[in-house]
Amino acid sequence: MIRVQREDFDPGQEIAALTRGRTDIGGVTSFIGLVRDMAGGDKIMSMTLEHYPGMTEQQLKAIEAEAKQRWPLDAVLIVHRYGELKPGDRIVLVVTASSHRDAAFDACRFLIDWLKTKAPFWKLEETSAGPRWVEAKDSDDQAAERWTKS
Amino acid sequence: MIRVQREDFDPGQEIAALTRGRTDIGGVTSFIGLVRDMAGGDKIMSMTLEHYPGMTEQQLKAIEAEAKQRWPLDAVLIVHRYGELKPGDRIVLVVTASSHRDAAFDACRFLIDWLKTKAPFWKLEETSAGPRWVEAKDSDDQAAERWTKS
Amino acid sequence: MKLLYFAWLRQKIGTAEETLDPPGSIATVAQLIDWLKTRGPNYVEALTNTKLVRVAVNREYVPYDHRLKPGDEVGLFPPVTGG
Amino acid sequence: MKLLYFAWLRQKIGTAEETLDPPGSIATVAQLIDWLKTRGPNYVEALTNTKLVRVAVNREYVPYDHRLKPGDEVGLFPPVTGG
Repeated sequence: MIRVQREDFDPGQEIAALTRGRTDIGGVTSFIGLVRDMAGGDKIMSMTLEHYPGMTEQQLKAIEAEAKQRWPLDAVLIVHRYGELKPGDRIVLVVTASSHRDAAFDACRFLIDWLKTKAPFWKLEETSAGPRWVEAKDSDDQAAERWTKS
Repeated sequence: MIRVQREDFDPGQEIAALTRGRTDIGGVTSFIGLVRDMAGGDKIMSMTLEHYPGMTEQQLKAIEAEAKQRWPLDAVLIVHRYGELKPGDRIVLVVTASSHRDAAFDACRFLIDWLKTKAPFWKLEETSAGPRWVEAKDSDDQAAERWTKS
Repeated sequence: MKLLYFAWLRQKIGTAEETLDPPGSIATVAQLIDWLKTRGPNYVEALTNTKLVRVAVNREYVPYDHRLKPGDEVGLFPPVTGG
Repeated sequence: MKLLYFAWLRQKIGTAEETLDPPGSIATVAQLIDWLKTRGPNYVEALTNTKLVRVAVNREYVPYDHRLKPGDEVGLFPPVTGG
């Protein structure tokens, strides 16, 4: 399941909803991405996430389908926010459930790595040095790249 | 921080408490272990976790310290339950927070791998085929082993 | 043809969305980008460094040699930075 | 010396905890286990397959050649299965 929304989310409720009534799930891995207060030595006042409505959902669904095909997953959830966020705010939640904890961990990491390089979001930071668009990181490309080797 | 308790925990509240008021944390990885309803083809009615009070806390603290030494972590939480649990119940929660998502993922996985082979807990399953003690898995030893190579 | 621009590409071009009718000789994404650059210095500034310009056609990533069809929705944007 | 037994070791021995005073010749964990097995068939059943017997002294894992001191707390238990 994927969701793209302006509103905040409650990780505990999301995880609970995903596993409610299920007694066949052995492990749930989750990742929460948060807005940091510093970037490149400058203080961040706020961050605005722009996205490509329609394409975002399509890409996230494709990434979810890819993960389900690669690993034995009982459930997957991706929630990604857009709009203006403050330091400490939640940006993204990825949850994977599996009877195998290695699968849950690998799939969760794959999903966050891939969405960082494929989901059409762009971050505009309001910093103490003025506004600026966050640049894509080589390290994110490399992180995504490792999933294409196997 | 580590806790060993009979009571259930709320993963969302635990994660929120760990990051509350913090704006320097970029990513939070968590793992929740749950009681499954089947094991080795038999239905599980309940599972009772026995532990070695005192030693458990000491081992978990040592594992937490090891993770903090290996990775740049902003926060760590391990909560492990004991007593009688039912299928679908939460057993264990591991949360790691870091400004680097690779560190958060690696440390979380390390912690769950290590506590599975080092924390003095034993599981007694009540199954459709009678009660039985869960046997340690070679795969868990191998999972823990991978952290000793680097 | 519907064109959508995002992030600093949108800011440099000065619009988020426009409907254009490129000449029939424009067959590929690369040709479309070259043609857009003839439309003004704002397009030139946004599109000159093609290493920083990603393209989606009908919401799927495509390479620069992708062939366009009438009625395509074309999104142009910098490398993504979500997550 | 305080001895603690857990899981099926506890069940087989029939007690969770006991305070024993092994003879002075018992210096190591391995010797302690051999001596315990002289105390009855329940100990023999619990302790014969030492591949399945883990030992902690004062709540830290120790190898079988670990030397014991008076007043040690010795925990004997099967391989752990938490998490």
